Amino acid sequence: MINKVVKNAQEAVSDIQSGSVLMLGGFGLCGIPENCIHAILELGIENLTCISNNAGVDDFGIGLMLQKKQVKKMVSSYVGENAEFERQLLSGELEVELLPQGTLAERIRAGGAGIPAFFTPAGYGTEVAEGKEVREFDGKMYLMEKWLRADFAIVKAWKGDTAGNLIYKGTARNFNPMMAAAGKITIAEVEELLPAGELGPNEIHTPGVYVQRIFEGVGYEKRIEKRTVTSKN
Amino acid sequence: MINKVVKNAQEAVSDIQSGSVLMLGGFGLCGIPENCIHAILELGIENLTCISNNAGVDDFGIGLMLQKKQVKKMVSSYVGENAEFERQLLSGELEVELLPQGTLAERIRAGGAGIPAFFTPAGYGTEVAEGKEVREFDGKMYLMEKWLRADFAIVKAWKGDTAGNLIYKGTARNFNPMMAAAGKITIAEVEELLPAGELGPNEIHTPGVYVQRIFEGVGYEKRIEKRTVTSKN
Amino acid sequence: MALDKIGIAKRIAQEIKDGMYINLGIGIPTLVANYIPDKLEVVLQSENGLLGIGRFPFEEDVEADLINAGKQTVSMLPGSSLFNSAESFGMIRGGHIDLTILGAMEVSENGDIANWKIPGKMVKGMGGAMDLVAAAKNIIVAMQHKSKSGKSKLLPSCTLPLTGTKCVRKIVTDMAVLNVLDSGGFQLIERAPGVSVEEIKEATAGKLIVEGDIPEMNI
Amino acid sequence: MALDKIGIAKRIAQEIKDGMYINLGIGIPTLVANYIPDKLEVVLQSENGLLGIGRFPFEEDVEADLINAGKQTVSMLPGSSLFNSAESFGMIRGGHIDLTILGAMEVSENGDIANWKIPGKMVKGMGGAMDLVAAAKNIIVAMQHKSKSGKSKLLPSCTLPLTGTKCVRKIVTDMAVLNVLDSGGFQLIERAPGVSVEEIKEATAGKLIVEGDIPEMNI
Repeated sequence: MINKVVKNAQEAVSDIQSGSVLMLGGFGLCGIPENCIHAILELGIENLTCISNNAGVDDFGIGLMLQKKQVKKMVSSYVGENAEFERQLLSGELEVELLPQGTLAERIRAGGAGIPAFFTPAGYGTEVAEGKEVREFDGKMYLMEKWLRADFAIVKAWKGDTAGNLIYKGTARNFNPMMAAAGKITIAEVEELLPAGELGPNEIHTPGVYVQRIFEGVGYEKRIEKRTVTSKN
Repeated sequence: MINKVVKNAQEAVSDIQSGSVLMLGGFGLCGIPENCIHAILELGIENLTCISNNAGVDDFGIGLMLQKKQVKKMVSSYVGENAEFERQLLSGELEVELLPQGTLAERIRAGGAGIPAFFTPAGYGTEVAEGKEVREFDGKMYLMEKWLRADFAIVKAWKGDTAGNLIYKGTARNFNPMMAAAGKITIAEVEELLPAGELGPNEIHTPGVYVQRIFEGVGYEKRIEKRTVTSKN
Repeated sequence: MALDKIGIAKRIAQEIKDGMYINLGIGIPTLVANYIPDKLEVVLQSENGLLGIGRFPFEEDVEADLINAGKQTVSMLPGSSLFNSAESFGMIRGGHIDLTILGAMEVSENGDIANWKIPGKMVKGMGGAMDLVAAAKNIIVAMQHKSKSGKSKLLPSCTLPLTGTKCVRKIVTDMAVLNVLDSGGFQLIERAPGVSVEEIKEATAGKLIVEGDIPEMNI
Repeated sequence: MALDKIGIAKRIAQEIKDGMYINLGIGIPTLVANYIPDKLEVVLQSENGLLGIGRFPFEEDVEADLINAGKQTVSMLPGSSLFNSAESFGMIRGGHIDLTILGAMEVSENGDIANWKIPGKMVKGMGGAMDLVAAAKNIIVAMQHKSKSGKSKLLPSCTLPLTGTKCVRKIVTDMAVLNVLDSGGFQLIERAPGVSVEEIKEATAGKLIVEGDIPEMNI
């Protein structure tokens, strides 16, 4: 099996250039590629376009890249919970393109699957429709949306193998599988890296063909945004 | 959890009417809903449109429905290996629409996912493109293809639970998951039916929301079309 | 007396039927889960990739990798399933979710909804709301009848940027339950306990349709 | 002497590079797998949902639920993965497969390919061939240089219904290896052992480009 292993996050992200288009997996802070984000902070690159459902919080996730002014443009569905983001946006330092979450997910899926455009009802009749082709099918109105692809897709999985196969955990799956397929170069960081053959072929969420580089991450914080619990009795 | 269990194939297919549009999972004879096909043979219905990658063989799978003259039209990507099919087609009794396999898979996926149309390069410049809208994206030519949906989607899985969650085995997965999402009524037959909670949530291929009826099938033959083996030394 | 948030949630819970798959938005809609009768089997979907949302976890079971769309830690139930965001919105867009309950800033008498953006204020984004309202078979809005400044939120047409058009079927407010008619207009169905039809008329800027006696809600 | 099928397969195996993901069509292409040098790590994709096709299984390991696209029973390898047909063709359409090797009835000098339908004969269907030729980055055709009736299969333009347009990059026949040039024409690269340029010219109806000495294949 083709071996995709690199040493660590530093090696994995080393050739990302200023001006690159990145996809970063995760929903909120759940399932984000923590190791790669920290390595990108050290790279001194800027003018990045980041396609990610959210923009992290002030001091974690993509929020850290915003603090370092590495991001020129965010493509997201929801960017609350981030004061620095708001400051940069209002000051004009940061550009943001907001998309319906399902449209974002499907555009990325289309990018990986070689579908240049598709029709969705989401956003019809709203400002999201501005400049987009509108068409009726079976009596309902739809917008044409185009694929999204990236120079680098950076994803986080639970388990991975040396062939690049990935299994995600819980709701940390979210955007990661579609992004893995939509990157020219896809970098996967995993909590546990196993020899090829240790993952059940029937349980793999992302087949290794989509992954160019894989490494076992270290020191996962996995910060929780809203810890809600049920107290016993 | 919502309970989707029905007693058997007879109960599951009892309300399928003549003239219905059916999707039937499987690739070749691998992963086909054997129990439901046999139950449909007993229904005495006809004029069915069957969307299925293949049309079975003379004496197994959809081939049996063809023998009974229950099928008006097949929508498939490959229909070899079936003499009765050929006879009915040449005599004009049977209509067939041939589609590229990936286009078939994606049209079904689109049907389940609420995407009325999408663009694919497959078939551009061929007779498959006749009557279809052609458009250029990034210098390459694509065809617009529309979703496929069915009155009844009939799928076969390995394991299932009472909530309708499904896990397929090996390459018997093929078209089954997309079809499960594209039926107004989806019927799943499984080799092993378990209580809800017995399948790992992270390993489920088809979430139960897509399945309206589920039952444990009996007497699976799982016929092999081409038994190829490696002899030991 | 107008309902509080819990009252609105309780009234909406009465709309839920056995066997429904439901997506609950953030805020009042999330509260609805607490008042679904035990005898009903329903499944809650979280658009970040979970079908079968359970209660909040016990402290020792909290998992960072298991959250709902409001980013709260949750648990799973026997029969829960996990999937990616494209599958999740395929489920939504494909009409597999029976009921969507969400909040709104404004609803128009033809069923338009505005709930994501106020010009001049920081925009956080629409999240999954546009997908949900464009696709769900049945959309119930949970909101206050009037804004904090006392303006009606049930309007002839929305003044804020839209989230979706002609999609809201029912509205439950602190004052009333109303159907949005296909032909246009808010049809008054029920009054909150002690709230008069006159008060509701006054609080409704859009076309209000009142036919016959309007019963009080039974909560 | 013209190559037999095994010879064609052996010559095509020389085109395979380390790290490639490859889809092999039915017929001669399937034979190629037997001649890939052991030192190369490549992965074979089967469009019915398997990445990492292993050898045919031992008799006692035969599983009806594990077949390749030619419906033959196969085995898996350490690192294999399984997926559905939409994912499989997403993989193909999205350009994730590096090399596609398939058979043809005709190839034109601009790279068009016809391999699925003969008017007047029973049509079995295109299967995955149209998706593969529309999307693969690199397409090699394995075929006989002439049909059984002695007609050239390398033509100015195809006479049979097309499978795809301007997509074939290389052709390996029993007589020769040829590149299909972007500007049009079959560029002769190698001759089968003992086959002369004259014989190849005679067997090629389309524009044949011969520059300098044409070496014999080294199989």
